[in-house]
Amino acid sequence: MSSTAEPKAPPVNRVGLTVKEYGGSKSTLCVGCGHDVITRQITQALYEMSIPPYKVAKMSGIGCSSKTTAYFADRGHGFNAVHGRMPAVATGAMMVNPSLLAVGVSGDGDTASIGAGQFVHMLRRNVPMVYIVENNGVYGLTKGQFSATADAGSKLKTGVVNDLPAIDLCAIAIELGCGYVARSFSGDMKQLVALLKGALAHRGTALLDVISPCVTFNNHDSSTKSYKWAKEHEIPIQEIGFIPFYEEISVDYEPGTTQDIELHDGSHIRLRKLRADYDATNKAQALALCQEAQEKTEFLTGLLYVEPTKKDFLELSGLSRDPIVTMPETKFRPPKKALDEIMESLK
Amino acid sequence: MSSTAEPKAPPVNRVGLTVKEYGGSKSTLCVGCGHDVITRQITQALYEMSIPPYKVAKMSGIGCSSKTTAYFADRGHGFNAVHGRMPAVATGAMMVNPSLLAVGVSGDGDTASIGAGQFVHMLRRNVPMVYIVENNGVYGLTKGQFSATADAGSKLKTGVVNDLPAIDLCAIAIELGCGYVARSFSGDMKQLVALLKGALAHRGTALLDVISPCVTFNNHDSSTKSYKWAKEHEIPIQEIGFIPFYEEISVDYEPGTTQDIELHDGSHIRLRKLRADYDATNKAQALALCQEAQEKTEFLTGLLYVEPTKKDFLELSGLSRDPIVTMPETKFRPPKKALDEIMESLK
Amino acid sequence: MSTAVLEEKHSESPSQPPVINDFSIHVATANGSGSMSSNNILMRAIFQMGIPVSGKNLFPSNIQGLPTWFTIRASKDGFVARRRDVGVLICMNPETAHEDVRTVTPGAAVIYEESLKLDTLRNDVIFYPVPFQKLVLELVSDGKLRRLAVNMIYVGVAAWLLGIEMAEIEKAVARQFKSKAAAVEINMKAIRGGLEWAEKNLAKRDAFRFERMNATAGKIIIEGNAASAIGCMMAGVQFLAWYPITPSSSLAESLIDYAGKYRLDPETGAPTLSVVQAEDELAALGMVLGAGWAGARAMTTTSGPGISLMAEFTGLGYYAEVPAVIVDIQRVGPSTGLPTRTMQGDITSTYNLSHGDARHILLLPGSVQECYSMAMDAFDLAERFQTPVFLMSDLDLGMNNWMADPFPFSDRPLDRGKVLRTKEELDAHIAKFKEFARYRDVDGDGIPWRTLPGFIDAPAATYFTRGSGHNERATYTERPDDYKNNMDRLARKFETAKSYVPRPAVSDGTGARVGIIAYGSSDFAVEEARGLLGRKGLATDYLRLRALPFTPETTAFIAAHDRVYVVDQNRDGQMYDLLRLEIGGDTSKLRSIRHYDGFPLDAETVIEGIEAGEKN
Amino acid sequence: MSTAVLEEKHSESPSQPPVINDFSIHVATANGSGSMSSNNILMRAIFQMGIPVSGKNLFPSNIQGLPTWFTIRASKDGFVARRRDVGVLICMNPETAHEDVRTVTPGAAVIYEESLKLDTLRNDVIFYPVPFQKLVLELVSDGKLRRLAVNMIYVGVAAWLLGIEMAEIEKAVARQFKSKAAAVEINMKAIRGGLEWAEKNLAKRDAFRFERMNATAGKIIIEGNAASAIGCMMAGVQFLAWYPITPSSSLAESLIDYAGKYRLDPETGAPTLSVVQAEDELAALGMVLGAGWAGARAMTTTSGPGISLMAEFTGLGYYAEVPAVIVDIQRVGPSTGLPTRTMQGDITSTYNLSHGDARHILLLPGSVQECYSMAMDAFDLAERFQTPVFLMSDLDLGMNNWMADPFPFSDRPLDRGKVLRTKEELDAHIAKFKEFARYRDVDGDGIPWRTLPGFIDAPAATYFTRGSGHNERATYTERPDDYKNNMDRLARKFETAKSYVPRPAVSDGTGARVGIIAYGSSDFAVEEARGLLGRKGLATDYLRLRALPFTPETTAFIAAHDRVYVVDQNRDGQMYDLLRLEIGGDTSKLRSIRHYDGFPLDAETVIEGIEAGEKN
Ligand SMILES: Cc1ncc(C[n+]2csc(CCOP(=O)(O)OP(=O)(O)O)c2C)c(N)n1
Ligand SMILES: Cc1ncc(C[n+]2csc(CCOP(=O)(O)OP(=O)(O)O)c2C)c(N)n1
Ligand code: SF4
Ligand code: SF4
Ligand SMILES: [Mg+2]
Ligand SMILES: [Mg+2]
Repeated sequence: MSSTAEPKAPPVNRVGLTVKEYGGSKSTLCVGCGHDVITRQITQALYEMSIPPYKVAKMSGIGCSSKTTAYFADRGHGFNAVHGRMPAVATGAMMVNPSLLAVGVSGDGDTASIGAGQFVHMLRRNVPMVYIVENNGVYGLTKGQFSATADAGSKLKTGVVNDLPAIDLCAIAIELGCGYVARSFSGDMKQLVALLKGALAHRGTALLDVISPCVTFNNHDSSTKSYKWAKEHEIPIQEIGFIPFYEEISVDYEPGTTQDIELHDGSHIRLRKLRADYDATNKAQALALCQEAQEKTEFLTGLLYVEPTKKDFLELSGLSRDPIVTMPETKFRPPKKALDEIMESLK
Repeated sequence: MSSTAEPKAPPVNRVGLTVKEYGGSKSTLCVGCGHDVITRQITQALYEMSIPPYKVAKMSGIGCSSKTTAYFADRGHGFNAVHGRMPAVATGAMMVNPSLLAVGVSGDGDTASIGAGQFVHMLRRNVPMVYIVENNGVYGLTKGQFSATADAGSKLKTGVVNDLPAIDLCAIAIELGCGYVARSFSGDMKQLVALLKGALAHRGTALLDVISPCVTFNNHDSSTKSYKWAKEHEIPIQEIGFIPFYEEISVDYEPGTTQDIELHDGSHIRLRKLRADYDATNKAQALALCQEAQEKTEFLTGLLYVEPTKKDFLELSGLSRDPIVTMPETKFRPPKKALDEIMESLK
Repeated sequence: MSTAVLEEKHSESPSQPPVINDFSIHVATANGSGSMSSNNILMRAIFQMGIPVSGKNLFPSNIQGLPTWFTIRASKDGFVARRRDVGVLICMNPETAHEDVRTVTPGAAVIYEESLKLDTLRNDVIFYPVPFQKLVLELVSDGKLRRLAVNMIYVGVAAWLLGIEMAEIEKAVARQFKSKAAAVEINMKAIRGGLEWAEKNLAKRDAFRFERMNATAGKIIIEGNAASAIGCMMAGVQFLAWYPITPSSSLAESLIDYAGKYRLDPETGAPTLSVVQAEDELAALGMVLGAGWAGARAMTTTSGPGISLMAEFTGLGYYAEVPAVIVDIQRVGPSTGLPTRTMQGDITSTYNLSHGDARHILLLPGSVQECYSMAMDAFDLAERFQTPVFLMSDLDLGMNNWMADPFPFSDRPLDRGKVLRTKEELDAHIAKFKEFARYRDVDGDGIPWRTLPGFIDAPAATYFTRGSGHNERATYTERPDDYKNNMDRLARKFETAKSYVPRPAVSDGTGARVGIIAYGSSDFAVEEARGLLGRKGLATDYLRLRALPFTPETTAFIAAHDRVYVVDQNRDGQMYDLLRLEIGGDTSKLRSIRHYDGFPLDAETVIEGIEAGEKN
Repeated sequence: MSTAVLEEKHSESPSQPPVINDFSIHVATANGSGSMSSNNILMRAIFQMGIPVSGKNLFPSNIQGLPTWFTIRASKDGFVARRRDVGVLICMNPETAHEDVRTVTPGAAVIYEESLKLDTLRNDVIFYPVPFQKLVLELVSDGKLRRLAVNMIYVGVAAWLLGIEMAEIEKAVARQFKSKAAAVEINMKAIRGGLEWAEKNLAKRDAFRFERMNATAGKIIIEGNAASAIGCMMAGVQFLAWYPITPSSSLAESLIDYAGKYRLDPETGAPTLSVVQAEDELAALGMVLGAGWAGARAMTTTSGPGISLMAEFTGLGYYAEVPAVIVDIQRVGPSTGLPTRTMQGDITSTYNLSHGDARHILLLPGSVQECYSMAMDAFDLAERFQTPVFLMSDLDLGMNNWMADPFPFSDRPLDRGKVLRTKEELDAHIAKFKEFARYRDVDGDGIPWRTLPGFIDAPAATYFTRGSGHNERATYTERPDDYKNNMDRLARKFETAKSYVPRPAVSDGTGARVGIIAYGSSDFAVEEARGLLGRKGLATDYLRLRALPFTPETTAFIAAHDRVYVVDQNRDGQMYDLLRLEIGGDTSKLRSIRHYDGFPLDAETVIEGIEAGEKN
């Protein structure tokens, strides 16, 4: 389509929309906040994947990060839940209308602190949704206290030091069998947009733990969640390519150095290994990698683990993909005869 | 002492108490419930460790398992909290009185379902306590619904099948850096009592995930949490010996086949390996082991991971071991001078 | 034939006047001992003889070995409330035997295991020692089955003693064991054994017995939770999230059972009810709000502790205006309290659930019929008012056995509320009101219109749902006027609800000066109390509340009487307080009767309360 | 010398009567622009001139870039409530400039950035255009510092315009920047620059100015949260568990700061306050209960959403009887609501927090002094009554700047309640009462005795704490009488609390027929309203509630007046309702005044409410 567009007219995607039409309201975050960068990548990915915006269900909790669902795809509905409890709300919505595409945005406090319990159970259920953690190691909206992903020993501007170990959300997710686990950095836009596209094409929970510096409260030099630190320490484990289902895929790649993963919708993820013989489909390797990274405090980014064929919560629950909310009343309202039968049995 | 005791008199331990004096009120659980067996081992371990019972703080949530803290050591205080929230209560108690020895008993529903969030944060903080999960894969007290540790595919008597994967509490604990992680079976009393003693001597959170069959709701043949299944499938990875700090320890053991771990109080745990070159002090190996066991649905028991030198939450918080609750008022009530100083600064 | 035998024996019995079809049988056992089937068989058989019955199970909060009592009340006049006096006691639990005997009414019949030697305890009751253990050894060869079979023996003894027809017992047994031949046979053998032994060895000396009547034809026996489950299913519930808790689990579980049979897509065979066993109640309500927001009829069911955990999400549902049905099967609180005892203790906290200013619609079923019908009402109200609606049942209503007429089918169209489902509906709305503004009160009733995610492919259709400040267009705001306008509209919406909620059930116009106001499971005891008071010459009018907010009938009723007694099954007189706030002005004619010991309310308590009040 | 200059200029100013030391300055900026220091300096300087001031920060729920307003109210009579009319407006935020100008009172002085060209908007106010951007370029070389420095320029301009003494401004600057020479210098340079430019280029034409007086000598300026933090520290709090939430975080954070200095063990240097940043509020209260059970003075601090999450644990604390102090810095609810706006919206839900029958002690501080003193009371009450006690502050009180006398040191001995700490105490207790029974009311006041885990090495010392049914000996029970007795004792205990909680502050005996009842931060507006009403000839008596449960003074006060206006900062008239329930009988003399737009209450609202009421 885009080829046939007027020279002057802005390019449109396969559903005839411009990238602008995937935008949202104006951000009220601090200038330079990592979250705004991620918002742009989400917008871009939705556009490039030609997702009908009205099918997008934007889910979030409470926090600066959670606010960002208002800043993209305002042609889709959004639900800003209570703090730390977005997974439950998303689960309910997707179980009655799987035709929605749930894009969840949360923060490290919203997910790892108050939200740890729901996070664990969302992963265990493999609820179909993209779950993005905009991870800055602090509670931005409440003015910069440490969250549960702050690294041990890291220091606030106020001098307060965090003594507790960080929760590694990716490791937890892999352990709980999540089928798409990635770590990225808001500064690495190319990688991030590729990972987002893969996540949008994945069926089941796709977790993206994205380091997203808080410029106001946690971007100083003694911080391990600052732009500076992340830029200096990021080690991508792969170069990530995404080939949508509607595109030809070239078969010419060297199996040794490149891994090709087909997703349930026929899209492919191409991983050019930067780490010799790391197999992103091997759970044990993935766990070991996280473990190693924790010990060496390495900042490894990329698609840490992928298992595209896992059943999602709908399949596990034996539900059809035909949304319950759009069924005709006749299908969910039993006839008189059903009631009579029951009454008979109670006489 | 016990040697000097009258021939007829029952033996006493180093604090002059008989095992009876570590008992509690009569159990109201079902005849044959695994939990009652564990209660007996806890009683035995407390006795053999010569722990002054009045120093024992028995913590629990809600469930058949959580009731059992009333069935041992009634010379110690007990706190039966609300469902799934025992870790928080224990944390508060231990942070103000570390001279207590917290023995927590929970269930798989209490810990892995409603309690997942607090469980994660207790582990992250390394709260000094023994945390025992009496794991039967179901909610016993509410009549046998599946919990989050029920294995995928397991079936209730009613025919209901569990489609979701089980949460592996030990793997989560190891991932979160818990310093003492063991899995056992209420039917394996010798192993269990040894693991309990080690846990009582450990400083920091000691997790014991003990398979404890629910004879009323989950002990049938299609259950993977039944006595039969556990007996048939248990594979101990070590033979476990415990040498209390006050006993001579023999140095004659072959390093290759046996691992000796010294705990902070000077006690030792002797692990005679039944699995060649498994190093229980190696986190990566421990994680890999859990992973392997999950894949093969093997029931591996023993001390999966131990790291006796980890700082507990008190040290991490910079608190002294001198209990805040027993300090004289003069130490926690500031003098007039302090207030005046503050008032000056506000003028 | 046993009844024949009975006749003669009775002729021998002493002079005390016979008590026919109007007494309670109290069976004391230990839980997990399998006595439940025996008790059901007894109750069923009496019911099949055409005699009105109700069955109450008083069970402990554990699974096996602790004392349990099952009370079967037969009442020719159809009274079903708990009754303090016990006519027939069946003593199977050594642990409680002595206290059980002490508490029965003089003249009661006491059937007990011989070896317990209870007959020395009192001389004003009639003892029937039975060698249950010996008998079961003779009657049942298979040792494993004896623990259960022993309970069948007392069925036989009771049948003989009270004149329960064996034919009906056989029917009941067949029904109980779904006519599994083997089970039926061995149990019938035990029952017959008991009966025959009693015929040979006992002489009827008490006054209690049953005689066939015709008051139960066509009726059903059901627990309130099952009734609510049926109501939810018939209402077309599409999503259930729940977390197990006594006494509400059985509601979720029977809904799941029924749905497994009656809620499968005729074409695909796929379930049309989506069920999630949540990790806790907090998550359960979160899921329900997600499903309700997405357009489903969504519900959860819980009890007090769950209600407490739902406080924050309930506030979100109220303020963001998302439909949800929450069933509270009330038990004794606060905290864990007594999980297996009944109470109406959550009224105040639920009515105001959430921090900040919030008010919720509460439905107050007073019978199993209403557990069924109000479950349906709840979904209509939740969708109509786009807010959480609470169905306030309790353990007595929910878990005990009640007789009722078969539930009527409702072909009333579902009220799905103000939803714009299609582009056409949206365009029409915009044509009429210029734009779609999620929180604008275009109709003047405080209820705005809503759209559903993923339904309409049009920019104008979407809005952003949030628990923080929002204006009519659902955009973020901190403006004082926006906030106030929105809160005032919510108050207006609550006003509108008054003309939609179930009206109270009023029986007045008798010219009585004394009124009674009660709700929920108190109805049975209150009706019985009114009857007895009437006979004592104290006429009373009665208003049974069926919902909050209150409706004008209630204020009118209070105005029309000199003294109005408000019956609460809680310590703090929770409904009494809400009523005082409702009528305002002079509240002194309202008086509070409170029952809160965990047992179901009985008529005596109501009578004592009113008589005490009428004295002063 | 600048003031001299001022004098002449003033002589030129038009005839309107001068307004001295009695007007509000309204500074409109964007948050995160660093205007806070400038506003503090202004407020401090005026304060140091001996003029009573208060400062209110109206900020958005984000971190940077959205509109913020800071209001400094100077009042020679010491009134500190919010005031609707604005005397001086400093317009630094283009986004809101137009609306800001529109809302000021006629005759107001408006300082604004020249380029905004606001002077065309109105002709009934006096405009002072200032080229802030130009000036800052000249005055500050370092570009990075300009964003902040520009705010200092308006300090200088205001100083000239209103006659704020430079000497005091210098003091305030030194204080603000903890005399960091560099910072002090560059900021003073900007201020002087502003002042000098104004002297040269502006002519004073408005009526507002400051003149030194002597009403603030020895006084402090403090936020309520800091005051409560000091109170908690002085009360010897030993355990704090908290989860960050606006507007309560600053209480925890300043407590942590102060404790870091004043709560270290003199010998070991170890902290004597143990602090845990919990994973959420549910866990926070759980930890507090654990610590309270272990014998510590334990607290948490939160706001509405946290209160909702604490419902279940609060019920446990009430029923298992564990001391806990819970501070609720109320914000606008329900749900997330308006996190940075003020309200008294949690009264009903907190008073009844938890399912089942529960009632809690609420303390209602009405000033920063009481934020301090009641924090101390809270711990005494919590330990005396072995129950959760709530300190109900709000955002206005907690986060705004208030003038006060220095807080008095309290050498009142701590009330640690009925605790048996030693073997000796236990033996004495047993000698006196035969045994130690945890939940027995041996003293008749409903308050039982308790022991602490690990304190006494004696079997008789221990008991089992549980939220399920327990008898006097703390053993599990499901007996109706045990449950009822225990609940009745808890009610008795709550009765006893009435003679321990802070009494209301009453000013009456004037013979006025009209009474006012208010609580918390409403006090400032009510006192001002009474003054104004008085001048209009309407005399009022006033009772300020300081705690729940109510005490006899309150009923007496209501009885003594014809009409009593109850002021609530919430929609539902929450305290009005509790009062109606308290007095019972005829409640018609109580009338409700409700303010709930998120702004602090102002005197006009109270006056309008009363005048409206008095008309009918
Ligand atoms: C129940 C509850 N507790 C506390 C808060 C206050 N609060 C709002 S956002 C937030 C933390 C946000 O941190 P994070 O999720 O990391 O988001 P960020 O602002 O860092 O992007 C907290 C504690 C709340 N809104 N609700
Ligand atoms: C908030 C709350 N929700 C639900 C319950 C009901 N409940 C009591 S115990 C229990 C589960 C117990 O399961 P588990 O922890 O595995 O213990 P078990 O009985 O199997 O030993 C539940 C759901 C409760 N007491 N509180
Ligand atoms: S405070 Fe931090 S996280 Fe929040 S918007 Fe600002 S930079 Fe982003
Ligand atoms: S129900 Fe199961 S878990 Fe509970 S006591 Fe009985 S056997 Fe044990
Ligand atoms: Mg964050
Ligand atoms: Mg269990």
